[in-house]
Amino acid sequence: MITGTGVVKTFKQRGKVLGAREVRALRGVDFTIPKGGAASFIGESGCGKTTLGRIIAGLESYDEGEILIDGQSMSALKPKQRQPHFRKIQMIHQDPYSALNPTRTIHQTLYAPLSLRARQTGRSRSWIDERAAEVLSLVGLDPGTVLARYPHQLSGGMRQRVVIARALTVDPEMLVADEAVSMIDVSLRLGILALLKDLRERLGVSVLFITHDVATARYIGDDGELYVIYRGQVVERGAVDTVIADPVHPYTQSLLSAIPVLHGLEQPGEQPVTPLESLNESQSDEGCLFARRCPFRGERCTTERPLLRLGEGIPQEHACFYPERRSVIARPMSEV
Amino acid sequence: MRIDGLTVVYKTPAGELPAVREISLDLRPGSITGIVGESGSGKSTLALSLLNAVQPPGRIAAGSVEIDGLGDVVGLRGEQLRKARGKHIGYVFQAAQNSLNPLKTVGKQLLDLGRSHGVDDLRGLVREAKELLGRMGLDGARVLDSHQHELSGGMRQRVGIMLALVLNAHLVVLDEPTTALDMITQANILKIIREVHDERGLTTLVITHDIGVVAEVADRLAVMYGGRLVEQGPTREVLGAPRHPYTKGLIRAIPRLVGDIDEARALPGRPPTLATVPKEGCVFRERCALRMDVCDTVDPRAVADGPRIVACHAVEGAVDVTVDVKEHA
Amino acid sequence: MTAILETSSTTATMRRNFWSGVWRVMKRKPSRMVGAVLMLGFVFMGLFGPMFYPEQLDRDPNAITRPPSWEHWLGTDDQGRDVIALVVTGSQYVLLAALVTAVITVVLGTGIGLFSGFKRGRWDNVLMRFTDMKLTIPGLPLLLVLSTVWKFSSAVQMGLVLGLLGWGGVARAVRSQTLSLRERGFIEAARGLGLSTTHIVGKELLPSMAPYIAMNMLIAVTGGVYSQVGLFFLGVLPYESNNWGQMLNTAVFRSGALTVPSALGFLIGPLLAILLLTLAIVLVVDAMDEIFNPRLREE
Amino acid sequence: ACSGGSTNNSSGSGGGGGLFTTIDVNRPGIDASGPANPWAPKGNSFQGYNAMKLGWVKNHLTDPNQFYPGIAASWDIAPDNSSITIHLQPNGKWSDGKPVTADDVKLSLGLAATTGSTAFATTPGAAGVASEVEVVDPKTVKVTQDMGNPSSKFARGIMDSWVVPAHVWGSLLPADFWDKLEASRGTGADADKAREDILAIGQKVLAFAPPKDVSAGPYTLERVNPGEALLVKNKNFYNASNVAPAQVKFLNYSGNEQIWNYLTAGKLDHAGFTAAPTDVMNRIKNAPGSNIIKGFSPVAVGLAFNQSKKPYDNVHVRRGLAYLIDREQVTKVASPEGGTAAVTTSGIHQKPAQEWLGSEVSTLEPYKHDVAKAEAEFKEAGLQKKNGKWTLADGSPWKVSMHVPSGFSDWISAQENIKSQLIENGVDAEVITVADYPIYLEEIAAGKYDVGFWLIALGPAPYDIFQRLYGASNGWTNVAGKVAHSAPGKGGNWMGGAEEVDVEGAGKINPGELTAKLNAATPEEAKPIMLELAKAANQNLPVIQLWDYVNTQFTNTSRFTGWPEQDSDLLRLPAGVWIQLGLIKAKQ
Amino acid sequence: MVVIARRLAGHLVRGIVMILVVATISFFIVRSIPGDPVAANVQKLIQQGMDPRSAEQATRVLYGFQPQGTLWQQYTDYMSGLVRFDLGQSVTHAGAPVTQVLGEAAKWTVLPVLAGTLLSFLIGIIMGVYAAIKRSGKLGDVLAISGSLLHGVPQYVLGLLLSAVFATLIPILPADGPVDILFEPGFNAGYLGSLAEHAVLPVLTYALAAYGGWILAMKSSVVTVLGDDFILAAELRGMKRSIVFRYIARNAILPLFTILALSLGLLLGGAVFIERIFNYPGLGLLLLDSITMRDYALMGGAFLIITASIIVANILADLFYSVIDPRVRSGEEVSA
Ligand SMILES: Nc1ncnc2c1ncn2[C@@H]1O[C@H](COP(=O)(O)OP(=O)(O)OP(=O)(O)O)[C@@H](O)[C@H]1O
Ligand SMILES: Nc1ncnc2c1ncn2[C@@H]1O[C@H](COP(=O)(O)OP(=O)(O)OP(=O)(O)O)[C@@H](O)[C@H]1O
Ligand SMILES: [Mg+2]
Ligand SMILES: [Mg+2]
Repeated sequence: MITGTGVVKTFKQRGKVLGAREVRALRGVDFTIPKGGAASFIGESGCGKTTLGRIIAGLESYDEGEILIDGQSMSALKPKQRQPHFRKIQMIHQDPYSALNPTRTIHQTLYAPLSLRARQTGRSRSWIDERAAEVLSLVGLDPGTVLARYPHQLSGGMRQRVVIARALTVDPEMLVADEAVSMIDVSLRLGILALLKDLRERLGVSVLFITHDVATARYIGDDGELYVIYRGQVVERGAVDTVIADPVHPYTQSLLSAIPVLHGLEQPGEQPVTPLESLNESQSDEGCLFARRCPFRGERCTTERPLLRLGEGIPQEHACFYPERRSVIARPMSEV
Repeated sequence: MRIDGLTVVYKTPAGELPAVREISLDLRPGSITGIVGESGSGKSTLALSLLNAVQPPGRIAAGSVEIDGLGDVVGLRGEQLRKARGKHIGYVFQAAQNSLNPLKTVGKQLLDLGRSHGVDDLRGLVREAKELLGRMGLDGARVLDSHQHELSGGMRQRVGIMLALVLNAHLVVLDEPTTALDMITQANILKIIREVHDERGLTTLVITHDIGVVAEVADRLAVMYGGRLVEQGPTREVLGAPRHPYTKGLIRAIPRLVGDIDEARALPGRPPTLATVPKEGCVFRERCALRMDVCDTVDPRAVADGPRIVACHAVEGAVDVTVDVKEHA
Repeated sequence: MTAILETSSTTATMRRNFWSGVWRVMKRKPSRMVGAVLMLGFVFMGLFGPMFYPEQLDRDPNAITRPPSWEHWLGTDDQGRDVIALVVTGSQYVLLAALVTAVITVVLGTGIGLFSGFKRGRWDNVLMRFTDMKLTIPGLPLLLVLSTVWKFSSAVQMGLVLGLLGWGGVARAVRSQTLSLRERGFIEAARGLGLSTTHIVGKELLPSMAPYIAMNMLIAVTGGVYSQVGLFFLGVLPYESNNWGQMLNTAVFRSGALTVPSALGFLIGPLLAILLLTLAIVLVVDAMDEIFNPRLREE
Repeated sequence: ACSGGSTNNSSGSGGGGGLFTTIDVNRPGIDASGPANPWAPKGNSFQGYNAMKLGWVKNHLTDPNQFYPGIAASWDIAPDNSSITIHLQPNGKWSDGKPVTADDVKLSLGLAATTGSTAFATTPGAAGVASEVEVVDPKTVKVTQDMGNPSSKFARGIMDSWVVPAHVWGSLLPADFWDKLEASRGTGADADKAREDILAIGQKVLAFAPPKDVSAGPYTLERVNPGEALLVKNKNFYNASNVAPAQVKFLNYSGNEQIWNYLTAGKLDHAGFTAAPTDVMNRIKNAPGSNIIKGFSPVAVGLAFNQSKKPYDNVHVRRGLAYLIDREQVTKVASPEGGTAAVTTSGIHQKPAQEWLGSEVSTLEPYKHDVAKAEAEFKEAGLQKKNGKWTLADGSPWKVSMHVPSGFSDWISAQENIKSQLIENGVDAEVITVADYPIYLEEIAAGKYDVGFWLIALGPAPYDIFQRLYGASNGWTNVAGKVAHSAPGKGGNWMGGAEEVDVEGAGKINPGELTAKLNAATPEEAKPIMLELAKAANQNLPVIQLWDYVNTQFTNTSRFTGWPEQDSDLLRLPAGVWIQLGLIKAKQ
Repeated sequence: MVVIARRLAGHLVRGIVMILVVATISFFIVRSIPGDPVAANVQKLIQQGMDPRSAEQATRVLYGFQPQGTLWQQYTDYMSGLVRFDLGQSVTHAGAPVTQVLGEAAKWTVLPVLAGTLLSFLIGIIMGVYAAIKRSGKLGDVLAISGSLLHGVPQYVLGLLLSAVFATLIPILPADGPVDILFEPGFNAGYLGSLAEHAVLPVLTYALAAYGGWILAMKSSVVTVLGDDFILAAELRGMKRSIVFRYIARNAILPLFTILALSLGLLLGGAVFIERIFNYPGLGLLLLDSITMRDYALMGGAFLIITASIIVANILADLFYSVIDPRVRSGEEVSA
């Protein structure tokens, strides 16, 4: 289990000489991902999803807050000591091509972490080969044909599976999949999603899914939680299906309204929400971060920052002063 | 616009390979046609060949692209071709993000465009551009004064659309107009495309790999696979009742917001690349559940059934009202 | 087990494929073949050339700075020695120094670039400021000034100094390569998997940059040759054995090669050697460019 | 007493007009911003053209005190060298029309004292120093020598001085200058202070830039650019009517190869001595109008040994090498035109040697190239020959390691040739070039080299000739007429010679002391000493004299005539002197 | 504007620091040079016929221009002089200020370097465009290879070859200094003609040596720009060929301007060979001379000015770049 409380991350872009620009990527994010559970982060581009994912995977530092892995506080540890903990959390990159070293065969790619592991646990070389074949089979690849190949000889989907297999070599407790399917062909996407789901169910690996496509988030596991992030802040959080079906935050609603309707199959939602203006990074940080774009903003919104909370009889946590359920998503024709 | 038997080949070390093969497609005036296909299926190549702009080492090997009031684009050369571009056919680039000269303001590029097409009333052109931009929810004056890097992705895309339309082109080709944009911006752009299309009575071709996008905006939908058009028809009909096994598989593979998760299925196998597209027979047979012996050797003909056209041996047999679509070598 | 066997056999095939790819690239343009042959020629000349001549070259006090003839294809020098023999025997010093230069340039440049790009932070800052400064200070004038302090008494020392002065560019380039590779998922993944830095640098980073480094090395060889020949030519360096730069110097400033055409052969000898070496390296680099181009490997 | 040589008084047109092109080979790089100051090292004052001396030193074999008239029309030297009385050109004028006066001369001699000059040295007890400069009348100056430590070169020291106009340069010398100068030759704090002051004035003199070139010479400076200088005829020059060329163009000297180019193209009317390889020389000879004048040059080059190092401490080794090296061949390869192989090794240039030693020359061992003798000497020295290679007595390898400053082309060629000769005869050898001359000098003086080249026989004064062999480099110092010797390897004694040497036919002599004696000796007194020293040099061989330089002057007859004859005593003087003496005429 | 000013300030600070550092380095290198210039001068005078003692005195006067005091004192004097643009006095020039001597020489370096660079730049970029357009044909190959070769061959080889051909074999061009003295300096045909005639060979050598670099740089720049989407986009909008060409040219040349400024700086340093071969009395030759003459102050000054010119060129290049590139102008980071 991994939990984070009040995680803050600010990027300082080093100016040429004088002055530096600050980008507040995360503004105090709380999250909990139980063992074997699933969570999805969704949000617009630049909202901080990747940053949070990288922090969770130990690839990025954070400025404030606390991250606990299986109850162990990471801030309390020295960088070296953190490593074994973070190794339990493996990142699956968006671009499966750059995630694999083009100069190394799949065998070499898998061999390196396995031999490290073999050394640590005192296992033999043959174990390495067995295990390499095993993880490949786990992700649905035929070890015989794949092992000797170079990444460029594989399709996007296969590469992504290899990436997942590589992550599995260290027996992770959690996979962080950052836009893991967005660069994969439409017809193959579902295969990867199914694989992640399958790994969850079979190996008990928890999955953190980062995407801007809500629909795919749903496929990792409907028992998971959905975190809607807006400008570095979680604005809505709840069970996937609840949030999709009954979003209460206007931002969540506009995200869901933006999903194209499959006109032959679906009927558009009744109350679509369109934000008033597009995202502008430099706008003020006062009040609700979404206020300027929110068609429903009230007085409070511009002066006071709403915090994530439960209440008003709404099953999910939300950060909105005026939460209201709206039916925004398209419904299948058959249901109508 | 009528595309007829269009074949485009790329020269590779393994010889000339077709990226687009014998495609025939009618774009009805005033309609939005959407073409979907996976990466490498030849969408961009097709789009470029509509302007006779296939880049070397590619070339149009056969076929014609007839445009009302212009004739066969494939036959056009030099100045004629240049004038046709922009004035008759507006093109919105796949990576519209980068379709602007980084060193010049949008306004200057607009003037360049006007001069290129002999527009005398440059003021009028600017006015028109501002209007268009305003129509798309932007502050025209500010945008014209900006450099590319001062605009966000969505704004650039809108500028791209403006530049495609400002010379009153009636035929607009949009190649992946929303890729690399986030959901909300995408929704906005799609809305704009729809609205502008309606207002100006355009004939629009939208090319994308995302069925959702097509479903949202297009009246007609054409599905490409391995350089071939495997199915086309009115969007709602095709989505509601796909006939080609690929179309079916594709629709089934789309994750949905509601309904049973387990109904969704990935297509087996993987899409072909230029080198692995079968030379003869059905291009989809490797991944097809309905594969028959004939699929290995005979290219399925595109068979029309009312507004719908499908190229599949399996479907051919099932549908009896068949009308031959013109075949070109 | 089988996997391993298969792997090694397929790696062998891959390697064969690589070499056949190399062959294909070379064949595509005959000029590249010329380059490779020239290159081998120079290597051979540096290694074995001097063996074909007596340690003390034949000289003829009655035939000094003679124009080319059947006997002496490029004429004779100011001691009546055959110019070609001098070029060949002089190549050892030049090429050895150049090799040392190249090795040091590349080792230091790669090492510092890797370290800087990989560690980032303060060390990166310090090293890059230093590198910047090195790059700003013009090499030749610095060498001139240094040549008064330092006795470049052997080829190895010469190479050492040139190498120590020359790694800046490579370091810069390697650093930026490292920075860009770092951003690639596979390096990050390797870190996430807890692989050691040695592994990451040695097995993941370096091989990706190897072709690039190899090309730099070749270019550094030419750089090494030019600087030292240039210094000898200017006459600011003492010398013990003959080498191309000293030949140029003698030809121009002592034998009047720019005054009397009869001594021109003496000048042309080393000039030709440098020209051919440049040509060889240009052509080989041109070929390498394509050999290591990932697009080519895609096929 | 001597009196001035005759000037060519044949008045008349002088065949005037024309551009005379020449090059100053002694000074690389014409500096466009250099002042017209004869003392400034990069100044644009050209000896004989716009810079004048009292007289012009003749290239005499033995007598240092012979001059052509310059600012001085004639001069009387006291028989005991105690004074010189100078009579200025009666109608000598500066280019601005003012007459050249005795005051100008006195000021100039003072200026000379500040910048370092033989006759006005500020070191206590220096030899041949003037004690007084006296203006006798506006056209006469008398200079008296301090006879405490006289030198036979005193007159030369005076006559070989620049003269500049007092009305331009006068402000440089303070009123009490002559007292200061006097004081500076003493000892004690006052003298130190005086020397300091004079040094400071000297620097001002060196850096002084006259606002305009005021010259008493045949030319004045018109303009300079970094490559060239242009001089135009001075109408007020005393012998102006006999000066032919209307303009003189000075080219920039940046290397011999460039002069060769000019010469082969026939561009230069005159160029001073420039070493050239045979091929180049042949081309130069073939250039239209090319005229090469050769004459005496009081310099020779020797292969010097560091006798502190084995085996060079052994005279037989040195002799063996002398036999082994074929000097003819060396000269042919290294300096075929600029030198003649030394007939023997005597420390004196062959020509003056003949004058000084007469028939005695033939008694010297000629060290003719003879391998057998060489081997015999080596054996005598205890060297061993193993497998055709000579080794040291103890069997350790022997390599003759010669050093040479890079850029000295004839020296390098010579050493390369010697190296080949030695190796061919079983003596391993190498040539090591040294970055440049300053380093060479520093290191050779520090005793770092075994063997190196050393210029010797710098005539014509007898003392100067042997001072190169038996002076500071070999351990002897001569302070205020007192001679002292430092042990080998100490006090600058890098040649490592002993204080006394055994000379066959003369017994044990102290060559340093003998050399010091030459300073004040009359020619008659000098002769026997010269012989003893020549014998010492010949037998003891601190250096092997390789070749005697030949002064080669390049002229061109296409545009001008009247060039000096072969072996003329004008040869080491710049062509400006030839012009001012009225020799040069434009070709009709 | 603020961005540019800020950049300028930053550059100036860094430039000044660099110059001080270089000055320090050159000071200490120069002071540690072996070889006794005093002894050398004495010997030189002796060989010119002066007797040893007066030679010594004359030398002492001359070398009085050498700075006195302890090394540290000399250093502080040097540095404080530097601030006042005083680089000390040249010994070989009898105490003339080093700055004056350098100024005189700089003229003759700048003239051919500037002419050669501009010439090669113009021709190089034109041929570079050709090489890029014809890159798959024979002409492109020839241009590229010849470019690489010229780029690769050291300057002195070119200089010697040109000199051998045009000054030795067919002596039609002078190789002896910058101008014939017979012409009155000024704006008259004779003087300018002579100036031009003398400049032909050095300028040609510079131009040839630099030309290869330009053609390569321009080629790769054009190839990059040609691959940029906006060029294709402009074509697809039916822009005139001339306009498209301008788009290509401007975008391709832009990065070259930086190299242009840099190369101007570097050429100043590399001028040694050409100046030596053609006897052009510029900074390079001055440096060389000062080294053989052991003129410390001059040597240090020449080295410093060559380095400083590169630093200044760097700054100018960057400023120029920020003026012409709107991306930099507005403060956005652009990667080279
Ligand atoms: N290394 C960095 N340096 C500076 N700013 C950064 C850095 N990484 C991210 N940011 C900034 O932090 C913010 C959040 O970025 P992040 O990549 O986490 O967004 P994201 O939600 O993953 O977006 P996307 O959907 O585009 O991937 C952005 O404004 C981004 O510009
Ligand atoms: N310049 C080229 N040379 C060789 N093959 C090419 C070239 N350009 C495209 N192709 C090939 O042609 C086929 C079709 O490419 P195209 O760009 O039209 O596909 P697409 O459907 O637009 O794909 P994407 O969704 O990735 O944009 C692909 O297999 C591609 O590899
Ligand atoms: Mg992201
Ligand atoms: Mg495409």
